[in-house]
Amino acid sequence: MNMVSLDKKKFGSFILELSAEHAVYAPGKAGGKTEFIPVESEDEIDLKTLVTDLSPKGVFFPHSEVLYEYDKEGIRVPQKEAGKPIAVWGMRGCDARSLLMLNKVFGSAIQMPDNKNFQDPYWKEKYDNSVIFGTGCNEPLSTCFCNWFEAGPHSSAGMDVFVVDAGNSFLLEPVTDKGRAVLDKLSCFTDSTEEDKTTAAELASEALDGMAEPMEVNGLGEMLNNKYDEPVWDQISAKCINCGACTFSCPTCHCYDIQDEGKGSSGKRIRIWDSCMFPIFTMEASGHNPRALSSQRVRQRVMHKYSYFPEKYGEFLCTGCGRCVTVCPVNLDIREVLKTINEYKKQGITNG
Amino acid sequence: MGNYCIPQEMRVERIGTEDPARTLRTYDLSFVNDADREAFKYLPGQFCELSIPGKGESPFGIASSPTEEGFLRFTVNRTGSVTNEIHYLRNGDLIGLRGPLGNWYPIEDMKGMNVLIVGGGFAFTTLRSLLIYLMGSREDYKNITVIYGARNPDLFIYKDEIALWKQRDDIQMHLTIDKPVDGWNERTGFVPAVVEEVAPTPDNTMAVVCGPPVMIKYTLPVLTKLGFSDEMIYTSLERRMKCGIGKCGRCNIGSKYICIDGPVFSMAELKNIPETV
Amino acid sequence: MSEWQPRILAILCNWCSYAGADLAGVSRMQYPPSIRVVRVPCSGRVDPLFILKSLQSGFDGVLVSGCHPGDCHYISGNYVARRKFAVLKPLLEFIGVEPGRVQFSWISAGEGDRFAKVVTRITEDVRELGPATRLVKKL
Amino acid sequence: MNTTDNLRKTIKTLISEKKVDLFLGWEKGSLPLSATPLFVTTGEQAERAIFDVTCGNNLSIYFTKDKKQYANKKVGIAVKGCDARSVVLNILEKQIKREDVVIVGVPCNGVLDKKKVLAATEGREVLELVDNGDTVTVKGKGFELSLNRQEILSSSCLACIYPDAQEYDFFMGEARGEVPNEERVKEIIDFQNLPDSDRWEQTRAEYQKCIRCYACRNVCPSCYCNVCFVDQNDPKWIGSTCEYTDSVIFHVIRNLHVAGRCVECGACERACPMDINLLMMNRKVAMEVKDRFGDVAGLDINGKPAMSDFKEDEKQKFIMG
Repeated sequence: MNMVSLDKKKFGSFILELSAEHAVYAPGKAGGKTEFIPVESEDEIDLKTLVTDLSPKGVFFPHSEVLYEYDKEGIRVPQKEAGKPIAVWGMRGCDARSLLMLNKVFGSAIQMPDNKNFQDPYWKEKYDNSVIFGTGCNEPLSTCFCNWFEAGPHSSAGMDVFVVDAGNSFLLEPVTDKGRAVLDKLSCFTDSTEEDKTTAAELASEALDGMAEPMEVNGLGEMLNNKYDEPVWDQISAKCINCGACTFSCPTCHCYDIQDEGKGSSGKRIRIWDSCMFPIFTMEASGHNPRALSSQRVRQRVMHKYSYFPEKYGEFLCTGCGRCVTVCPVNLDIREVLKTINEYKKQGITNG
Repeated sequence: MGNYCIPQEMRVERIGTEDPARTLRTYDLSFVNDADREAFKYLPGQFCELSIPGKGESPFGIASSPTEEGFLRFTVNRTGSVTNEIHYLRNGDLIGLRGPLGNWYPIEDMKGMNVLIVGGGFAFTTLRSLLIYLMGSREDYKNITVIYGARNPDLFIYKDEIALWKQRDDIQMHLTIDKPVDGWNERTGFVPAVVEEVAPTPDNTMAVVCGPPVMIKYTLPVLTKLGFSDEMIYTSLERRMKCGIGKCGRCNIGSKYICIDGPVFSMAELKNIPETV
Repeated sequence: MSEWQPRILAILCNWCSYAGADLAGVSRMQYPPSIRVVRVPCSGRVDPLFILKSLQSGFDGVLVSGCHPGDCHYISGNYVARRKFAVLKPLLEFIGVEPGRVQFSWISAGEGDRFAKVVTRITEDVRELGPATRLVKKL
Repeated sequence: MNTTDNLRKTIKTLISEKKVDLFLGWEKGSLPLSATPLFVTTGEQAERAIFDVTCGNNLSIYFTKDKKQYANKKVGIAVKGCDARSVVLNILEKQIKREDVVIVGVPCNGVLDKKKVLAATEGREVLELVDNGDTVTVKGKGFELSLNRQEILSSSCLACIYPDAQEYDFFMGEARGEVPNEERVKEIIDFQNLPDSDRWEQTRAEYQKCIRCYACRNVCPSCYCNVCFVDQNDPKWIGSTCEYTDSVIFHVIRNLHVAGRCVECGACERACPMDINLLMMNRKVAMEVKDRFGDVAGLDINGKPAMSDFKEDEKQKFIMG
């Protein structure tokens, strides 16, 4: 099965059909903000918004997730009923790629020191059976910089089905076998025409052309490592007030805290999003804090995204979605940060 | 172990108090389930997360050696909410444990070599594990030198065992405290100075350093100065580890996570990692 | 079926209100068995967090009581407390917590009868409101 | 001479005469809707300073960030009315010394709220903004709109009665004086007149949105405790999940901690990634503080923050008789 066409008039019935066997998530309004919410009908879906205010990472890595429950009897992992697999509609290229990155952390087997492999069961339970319908962006925003990272507004990496919004219809193209299988079971499509394919290709190249010139990111990690001890970090972080809004809105930030919540002898152990921007994040019980200064924490965030993570997993921990750029209350633009460091001439002064 | 997020149950078998102020206590834990005991294989240097429902988890180095069977030993300094709660435990109480986590001291490489162990304060836990392990097959190793410093005589842990080790002629024990105290017959002075004075020649010698960050920071250069090569110096780092499985991000330094890539690092590795000590 | 008995947390200052409660007991005065008492050194010690936390953990009402103005054992503790409560009470009502749930009073060591009256009144108020639901955390 | 030119000149003079080591101002940001803080140490940098509708940041936050970073430094700061009150509060609370700061007031006609601009453009991205005073022109791909300034102002500005710095060393232009603002409490009174069950439902719906990122606390110039009560773990006062009672309690207590100290600059609301109407509670508290104790946060440099003060004969009707 190749590219198929879905008339927008039939979008409602498509969603209904999809939700028969899937728990469907799509961008929608929740309290004034756009985020990925469970939907049951077409009306709840926001097809206009490009970059949702909250990233879809929460669908697979929720803000708070129960690891286990405990009481006098002992410990139990909450046994959920085997629910429907997750289907996500309308995930943009940046967000779909963020799932690939998170999957490297949570989904892929991490070799523990005792040679046993560990994969995060909570992530896998949701991600492994999911099917991602991604949508190409025809008019990227000025804050978008996905073209920095071997991807673009019409990248289909991380998606199972790639969707192009062609005005009156959606053009759906299976990317993975899983996507193909899901499409095969649905019925509201018509075959695509040659014209559709041309349209899709045109939209893709127009979208890419509309974006600003990317910064060269080859060797970025090495460049950052080189300037690790330079005072440029103080200059950059002077503005930052460590509010953490960037980390919470980021689709790839995945640091978390583990906390117990309960009453008396029963309760739950929960993992909760946390942020490297907070001084308490690394504070040890002894009172020693290895990253006590704001500049150290800003450096950690930048280094983790563009140097450490690539070193460990082979790709940048940034998709160029631009959420942190939009949300920052002091307009500390990550693109400017990288450019500033890049242009900074090493002075050979070490402050460590 | 299938899910590394889930603790197994342990029973408190013996509680020892290490210092007069009773802030340092040593706990021997036994396995509640036989299957857990069978599965639990560890080496000196590894750590565990001790878990108290309702309070949380904290990482502790394993102080017992795999050669001592049937129990795991941890020494707990009372500083925060979890350690406070651990100090309330009585014999027979249950406690959660996740582990063993992290890597271990290079015991295989130590065979046929002299070993220098440098420790400070209550970070001597995993070093005790190492020492007991080495003594379990003493003939595999050459000279063993131990330099152990504490702020004052009360703050040494495992005092009874130290007394026994001092009597042995196959271990050179050097104890030191920061400032002179009446009745103290051992050395006084900071660890780095003592290392400079009594460390064996670097030839065929492996050095293992574990202690508070400031001690590590000043001891490593001394070893280098004495001629120890970077590959021959190992140290155990400390960060606030939470998940223990390389995900939660707290113990991230450089591209490493201390909980899975460490806590034991050679000096050669540390040179490529920023922000270590 | 017997009448529903609310659970009310009474935070009493050590020097006046707690002694007042004591006097009420010693004098065998009758008041509803609805309160659980926490003794604090001074009403100034009462952090608004204590009050919210009690509501969250399921208390149907909270009573905070200290020395009469001018009688504070620590000279000015209850004056500072009064400012705190003067802001807390309208704010709680503003967000929609029923007015009767959280109440404040001054009771001296000699006012056992007043203590009994205050407890009776807050119990009636809370009983009228029924079991607390808002701000109660469901586990 | 307009405000921006005046401001640049003043900063340059302060720097060249060594009256200050550092000046905190605003410059044009990378996005059209937000200016960004500017740290001036040279006359050249002073040329980048601006003041317009995008300069929402309350720069006094930098006095309490990384404690004591400006110790032994003379710091100049550009302030709007609300920011000046924050600076005064910092002085009253001994975070900085009056003699170490040079306060430069700017005449403020309110700053924008990004989400209101976005609502006005129906979600279309703004690529350029021009502040014309009474109107603001925004341009984007294929559209240009002239917006009424009032329409896009931050809600904190709409409720503002002290647009000018009350404590300053220099003032850039004409002070507007105290603005009688009758609309100020309307929203609050309206809300107050609802039955309590409705109020609770609205509160719950509003705070259910909270994702507990603490951006509101972290951008707040009045929130600078070393360890915030939500971060304390022994005792762990409140849970960290998005459970709404925890969120409501967090915000109520945070409000009480800044009672009599909140200058209503709106930084929290503008920083909130979830668009929670945070200021509503703050303004209610400010109203109570004003009515009961006659105090307005940060207005009087010789005063005392309301909650650390008292009078013996205050109204106490709320106490059970």
